Amino acid sequence: MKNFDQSFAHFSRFVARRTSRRSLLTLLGAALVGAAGVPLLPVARADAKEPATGAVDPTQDPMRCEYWRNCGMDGFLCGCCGGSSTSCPPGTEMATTTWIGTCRDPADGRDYIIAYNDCCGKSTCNRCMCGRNEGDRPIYYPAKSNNINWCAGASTNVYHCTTTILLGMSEPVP
Amino acid sequence: MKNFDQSFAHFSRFVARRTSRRSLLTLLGAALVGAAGVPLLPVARADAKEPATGAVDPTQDPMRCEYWRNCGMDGFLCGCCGGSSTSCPPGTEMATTTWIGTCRDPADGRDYIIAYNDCCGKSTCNRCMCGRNEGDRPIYYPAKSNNINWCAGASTNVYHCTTTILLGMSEPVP
Amino acid sequence: MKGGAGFLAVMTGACIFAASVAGAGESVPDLLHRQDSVGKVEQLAESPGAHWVWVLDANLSSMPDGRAWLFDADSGRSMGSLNTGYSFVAFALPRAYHEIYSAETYYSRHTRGVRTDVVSVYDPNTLSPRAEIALPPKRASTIPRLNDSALTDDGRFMAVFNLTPATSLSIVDTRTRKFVGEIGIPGCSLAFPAGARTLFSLCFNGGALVTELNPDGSLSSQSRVEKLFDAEGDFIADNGARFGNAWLFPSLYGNLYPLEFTGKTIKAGKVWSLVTKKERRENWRISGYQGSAVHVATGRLFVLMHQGAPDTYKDPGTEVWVYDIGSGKRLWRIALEHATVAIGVSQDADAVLVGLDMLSSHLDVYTAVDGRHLRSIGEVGVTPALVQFPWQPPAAPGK
Amino acid sequence: MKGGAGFLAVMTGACIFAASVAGAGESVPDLLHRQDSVGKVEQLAESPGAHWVWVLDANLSSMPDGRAWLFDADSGRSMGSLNTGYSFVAFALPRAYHEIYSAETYYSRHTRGVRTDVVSVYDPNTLSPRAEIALPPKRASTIPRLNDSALTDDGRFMAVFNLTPATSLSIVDTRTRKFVGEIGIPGCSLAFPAGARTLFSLCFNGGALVTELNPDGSLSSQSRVEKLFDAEGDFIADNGARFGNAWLFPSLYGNLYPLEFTGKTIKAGKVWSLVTKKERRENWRISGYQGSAVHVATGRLFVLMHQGAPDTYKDPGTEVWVYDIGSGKRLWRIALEHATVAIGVSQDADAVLVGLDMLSSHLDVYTAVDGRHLRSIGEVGVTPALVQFPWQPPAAPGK
Repeated sequence: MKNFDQSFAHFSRFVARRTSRRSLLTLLGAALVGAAGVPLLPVARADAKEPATGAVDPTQDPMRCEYWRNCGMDGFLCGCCGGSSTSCPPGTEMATTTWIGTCRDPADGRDYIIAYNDCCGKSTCNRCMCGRNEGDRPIYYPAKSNNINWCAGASTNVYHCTTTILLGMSEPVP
Repeated sequence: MKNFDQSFAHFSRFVARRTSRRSLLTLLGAALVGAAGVPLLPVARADAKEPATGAVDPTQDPMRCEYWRNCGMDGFLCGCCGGSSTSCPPGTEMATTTWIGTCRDPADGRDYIIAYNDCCGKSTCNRCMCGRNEGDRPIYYPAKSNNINWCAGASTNVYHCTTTILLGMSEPVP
Repeated sequence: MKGGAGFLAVMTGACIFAASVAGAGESVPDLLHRQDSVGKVEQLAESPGAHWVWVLDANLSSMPDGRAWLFDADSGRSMGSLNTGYSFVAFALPRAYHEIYSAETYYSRHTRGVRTDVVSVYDPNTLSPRAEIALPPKRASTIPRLNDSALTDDGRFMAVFNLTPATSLSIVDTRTRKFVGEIGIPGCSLAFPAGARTLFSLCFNGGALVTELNPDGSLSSQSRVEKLFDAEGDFIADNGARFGNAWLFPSLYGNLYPLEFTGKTIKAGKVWSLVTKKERRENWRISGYQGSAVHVATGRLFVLMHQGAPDTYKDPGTEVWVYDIGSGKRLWRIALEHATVAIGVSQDADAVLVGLDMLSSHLDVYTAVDGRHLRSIGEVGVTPALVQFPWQPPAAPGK
Repeated sequence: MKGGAGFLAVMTGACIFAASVAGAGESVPDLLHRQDSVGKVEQLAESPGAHWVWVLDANLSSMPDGRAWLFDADSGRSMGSLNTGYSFVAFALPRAYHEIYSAETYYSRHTRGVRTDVVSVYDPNTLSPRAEIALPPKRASTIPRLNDSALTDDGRFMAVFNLTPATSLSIVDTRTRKFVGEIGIPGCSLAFPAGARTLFSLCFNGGALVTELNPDGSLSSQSRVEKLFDAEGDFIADNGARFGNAWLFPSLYGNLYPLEFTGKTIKAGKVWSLVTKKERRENWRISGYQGSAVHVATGRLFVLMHQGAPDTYKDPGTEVWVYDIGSGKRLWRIALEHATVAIGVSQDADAVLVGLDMLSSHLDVYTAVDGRHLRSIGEVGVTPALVQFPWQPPAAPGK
């Protein structure tokens, strides 16, 4: 409980380490105005089976806060809640609106766009709290703010945990 | 939080230090079968203003777990929740059914019957947890069991905190 | 980014390809090579693993938000959770585990307003509600005890213990999804399955009340059996372990009381001691909220123990003592990793013993055969107090 | 004691006299000498104390169970609590404190089922619900910020910030107890009172959107004001402190941005620095969820500070720096007892400063005049994040 409580010191939704890549966000924002429904891409699904602990480099272990995709994470890792870093736990629903960060994968040195889709519909997971508070902006700047429960975009706003969905490669920094 | 969590190690409703005085309980039980409503006695009301901390003997400080009336306490002291040792916090309701213990007041060396009336209708107070687990019996012996939420006898079974109502002097031990 | 509401949210998925192309500098195949789908939700395997275990959390600091967590004791991973309302206690799990039954209480304003009691029926694969059966708003609110509810051995009828403070059982037909009726059990509490449509409740006077249901779940008959145990002196725990046609209850002073049910009634089996005279003098004591478990196939009883005065009989345990039920012989003692309020044993041949520390929120996993500590799983709830293994072996022939 | 349901419960009160007499061995007068009444429930004084303070707890580990605790900062005693549903943020408190308004979200099954958003109207003396006003189920779920809701200066209309993720305000008439309507605030968020029936919201582009209501609460007019602050560089906090006809917002790099409202619009006041160049180099930084407060009568501004990189601008504060608003001069620095996420100042002449430590759940009380630590109150919630003083002095003449 002590660790758990301390983790709340940084509980402040949706942080991103590098937020200088605004042009893509702008583009996405512009492209998606008015979009609705749950778009599902017919691409390869991420493996839901993840190691409980990694003896490997922590930046490559999806169960750890240090995982490279978690650069913009602020919440409970779904991999510790019955889901995985890319899937929601049974009985929850993945929010379709989200805050997006750009994270560098040390394995290939490239930057990727990560969407921090919340899983919604069950009470807070309370396991594997992971907060990185870099690049955060106040609530009045929602696209960059880690203070919002993005289950607002789901059919329920009950927040459970957060995934790290790799959307694609980021463009180079201008 | 640490102290709070540890307090739950002994969270197990309604203990009593001395439960050998069964004859009076039996009498009360027999006398009150079928009683209903909220009986209010026109006797002196207890003072709701209590010291936040006692420099005095802790057995005489209603804000402390060591208070003599708390010998059968297992719950949150209402004096820490907006009430007092004999009154419920604003907006709650005092349960009319209760587990009863017999406590000795060191000040006069006499034994008194204490009713541990729960205050009901708001979520757990979570302040001043006080558990004394002596004389407890399993659930199948409710009159002596500290494992029951006695808000069962109120209009809501939402448990908030527990008072120590002095009902009167106990008869001598047979 | 220059106005309007669109900047607020990014719909993930559909448009990323166009966006990525616009990003330039990388080829499309590269981009597609690493890309996740959006909206994936896990489901569990059709059949539970033998070492899956539910951890039941009444959440005593925020009782409207009860939860249960499913863990795989082998990998240490969480499989998912259920939210179970105010003053949650435990599930009733059918042997086939095709459904999960949960007696729950809700308030329309979480801590006030209209109270609604239900049996929620959950899908064990999707961990979603499948049905809801209305109950009279009377279910007992107690410190968690597994037998606040029970399924009859035929798997069809669920009994929910009520305390208003008058005691009764609400009977629910899990097949028709209907509340059948309420059966008074005056002077008695809890519900222990004891036959196809028979349950018994423990009574304050040391007896038991046997309740038999008709095939439609209505009351067929009730009978009281007196003097099964001493409710005043060497009283038995209000939690025990099932072994065939008996429930085994450890007692305050370290004896084991088997309550055996045959046909429509119940009788006291031979009482035997869990402790030596020396151990009794040394105050070795029963422990916890769920202080015993049986591994049925090997006929072994696991009892949670610690040293302390009689009044500490619910304090956390420090050891598990293992017995051969047939001979009453103690086989070995297991030292526990954490102060343990609940133990459980899986029913497979390669069984695990689990112990739950409510204080530090740990689930400890041991081999049942030699008590070797395998792993500890952390963050298993706010005030987790009970465990339930969903997997059960097929019923033995002739049962 | 020998059967029946009567043994289960003891009705306290009415029959104790007979029982006591039966007890014998003591005279009746002795018995009556010490006896409490049953059923007493406290009420609070008609008017709040100047040092009463609400601690608002979103209960982030069990969000359906939000709470608020009222403390007397002088005695350190709790006065009572309110239960405030899922994802609670803060109250809207009228100057007269004749009622408490609370925007709340409920689910029929606590974490699932039908969502209901309401403004609960509480009686500040009995801490009981007095009325409930239905809202569209859209209210924002955010990390607590006081201005997720607001009352207009005339005390009549409450604005509730919605985020779906499109942003809007739900307007509620507290007098008629009716939801008046929803007003879009695209690109902008939160609600700050700025006149009798005027509110403004902060916008992502560094501007503000001013919303003026008609006397019936419907939308009268909206206007955008651009370039009030730099939303990208030296951005202002999303929490500020009211001082007369201005809201004061500290910024990332330690400047103070006054947003002044006059009539129907808003303008940027003179920006001044909270830190010296040396302090800025030493990374002295704004802090917390509620990082500033004003003592109106003396014109003093209290700002929560700590040392850290820009990204730590919401980390807990270690000091409070006190300024004279008129001159912009720093008067003194106060070292805090605990890591503090929220500060507040009472509005009386003998004012207290309070600081809230979410982690260890402490409310620390200091004198506002010299920052002397008076006391620390423990166990003030699960994840308490904001404070509100209910007492306000009468409005100044001419306002």
